[in-house]
Amino acid sequence: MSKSVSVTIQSEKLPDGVVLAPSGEIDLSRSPSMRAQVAEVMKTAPKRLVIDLSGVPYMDSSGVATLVEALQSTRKCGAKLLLCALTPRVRSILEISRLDTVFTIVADRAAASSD
Amino acid sequence: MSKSVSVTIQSEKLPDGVVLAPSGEIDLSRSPSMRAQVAEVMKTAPKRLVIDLSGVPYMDSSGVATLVEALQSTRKCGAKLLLCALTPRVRSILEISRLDTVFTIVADRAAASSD
Amino acid sequence: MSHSPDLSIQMLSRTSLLAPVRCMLVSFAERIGFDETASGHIALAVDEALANVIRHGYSGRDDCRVWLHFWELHEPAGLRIVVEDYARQVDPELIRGRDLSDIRPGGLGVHLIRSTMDSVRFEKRREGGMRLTLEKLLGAAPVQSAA
Amino acid sequence: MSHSPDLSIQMLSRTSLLAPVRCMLVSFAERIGFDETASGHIALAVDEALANVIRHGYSGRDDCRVWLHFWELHEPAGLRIVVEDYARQVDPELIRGRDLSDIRPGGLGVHLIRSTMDSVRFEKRREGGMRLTLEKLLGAAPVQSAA
Ligand SMILES: Nc1ncnc2c1ncn2[C@@H]1O[C@H](COP(=O)(O)OP(=O)(O)O)[C@@H](O)[C@H]1O
Ligand SMILES: Nc1ncnc2c1ncn2[C@@H]1O[C@H](COP(=O)(O)OP(=O)(O)O)[C@@H](O)[C@H]1O
Repeated sequence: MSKSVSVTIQSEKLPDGVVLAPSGEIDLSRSPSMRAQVAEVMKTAPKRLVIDLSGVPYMDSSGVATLVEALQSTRKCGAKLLLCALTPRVRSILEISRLDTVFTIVADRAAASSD
Repeated sequence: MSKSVSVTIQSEKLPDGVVLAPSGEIDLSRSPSMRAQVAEVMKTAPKRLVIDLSGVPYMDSSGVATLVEALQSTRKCGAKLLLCALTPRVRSILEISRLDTVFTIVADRAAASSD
Repeated sequence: MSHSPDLSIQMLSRTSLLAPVRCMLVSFAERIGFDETASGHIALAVDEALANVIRHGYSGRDDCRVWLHFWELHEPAGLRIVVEDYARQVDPELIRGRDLSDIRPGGLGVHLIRSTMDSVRFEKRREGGMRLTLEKLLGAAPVQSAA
Repeated sequence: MSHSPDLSIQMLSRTSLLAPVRCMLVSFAERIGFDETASGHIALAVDEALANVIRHGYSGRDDCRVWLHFWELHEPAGLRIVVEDYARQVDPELIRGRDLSDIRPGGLGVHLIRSTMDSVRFEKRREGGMRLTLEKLLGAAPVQSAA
């Protein structure tokens, strides 16, 4: 099997949850690492999960699948998922996939921490 | 023969010469266009030719050859050539080629226009 | 395919090679005249195609081969990309996107390929494996959300 | 070369393809672990090698072929690149950089290749044309100004 490359994800605590800020291109070689790190954070039962995508210039469908999984697992726990600071290519892939209206997308971290 | 791709070069008049600011990677497909544009400017007999390289993230030896030609033609006319705002990769190729001490290299356009 | 490709790649079926191929392709497409958005879409389509060959065709094995061929097209201007493998053959009819209104992880790749490229053709190769032929023309209609 | 390359390219001898190849190579080198500076140097070395094949080997013709092969190396970690052509054969001894203290345009390519890579070997191919083998190891000595 292809080796999975680990994604650097910075995290920041919020009063009611956590912000994750992955950096780099999220493709099939990197999405498994991102998926694992999101699953890890979900174990802490956050009420709010913010994914700051400002450091992600590119994402393919495996990255999008990771975001959809995050959406499903937050919904299951009654938590809230917010995506913020999308770069143009990431916004484009969500639009083409008709997911731009399914996710709650806000401008930046400040908006995501307080709505 | 391979087609040459034209380089976009912005120019600005100085009291005693001209600033040329090429943009894009200068490799063998683009250096002929840059060479032609420098030669064109030399016809106006500037006393000072400033080449602002802030928009050039990469240059190969054909780009360096163009700069050396510019140096030779300014010297021949008793004019002054200054390079400014080098990006790290362009600085590196000049260093490896031992040309960093042959060219007059200054920090930015302001310094290049007034020394 | 009357003339030989401008550039061809032979690669191992490794996901770590997806990024280098995308980078090459963005640069190739930009030189042809595609803008940043269109070049990004072309790279996305090929990335998805390769990911599918690796995951579905070769079941995730990383020691198999994939071939890519790239042509700049003239009159009308654009590019053609062919992806070939020796992987499991599937009926081209079965390679299709799912209903997007069913929100779940996965199943977006073929949709992305079809919505970003002007022409998409899957076929079985006579010598074994699959061939995917993609074309995109300069100045064609902009990408729409998948229906 | 015991095992087959991770990735190979076959390209036409066109200068417009130098940029896509550089882009691929920077991404490939960064994944192996080279930093931004080292990856840039690797791309520069290959750019110079290809430029020489096109200008000197094929006399500027744009319809000839060049092959590139890329390997990730392990123990020690690094990469190997082979550039092959069917161009004019020259004695490897004659492919050398000029005296840098003589300031004139041109004549820098071979210097740049030798000073950025750890190992550089030119040879005549038995089947015709030339082969250039380049290696660079991770964590080797930093690049010095050419002597
Ligand atoms: N190269 C391929 N070889 C075999 N089957 C494929 C290939 N590409 C796509 N498919 C089939 O088409 C389906 C849809 O692919 P896709 O839209 O990329 O979604 P996903 O890969 O997430 O399932 C796949 O599930 C698979 O059955
Ligand atoms: N691939 C090649 N085929 C034939 N001759 C070559 C090749 N590469 C380099 N050379 C020879 O080596 C010399 C030095 O090359 P280089 O340092 O790149 O400078 P330049 O290309 O500017 O002359 C060239 O002038 C040429 O004679």
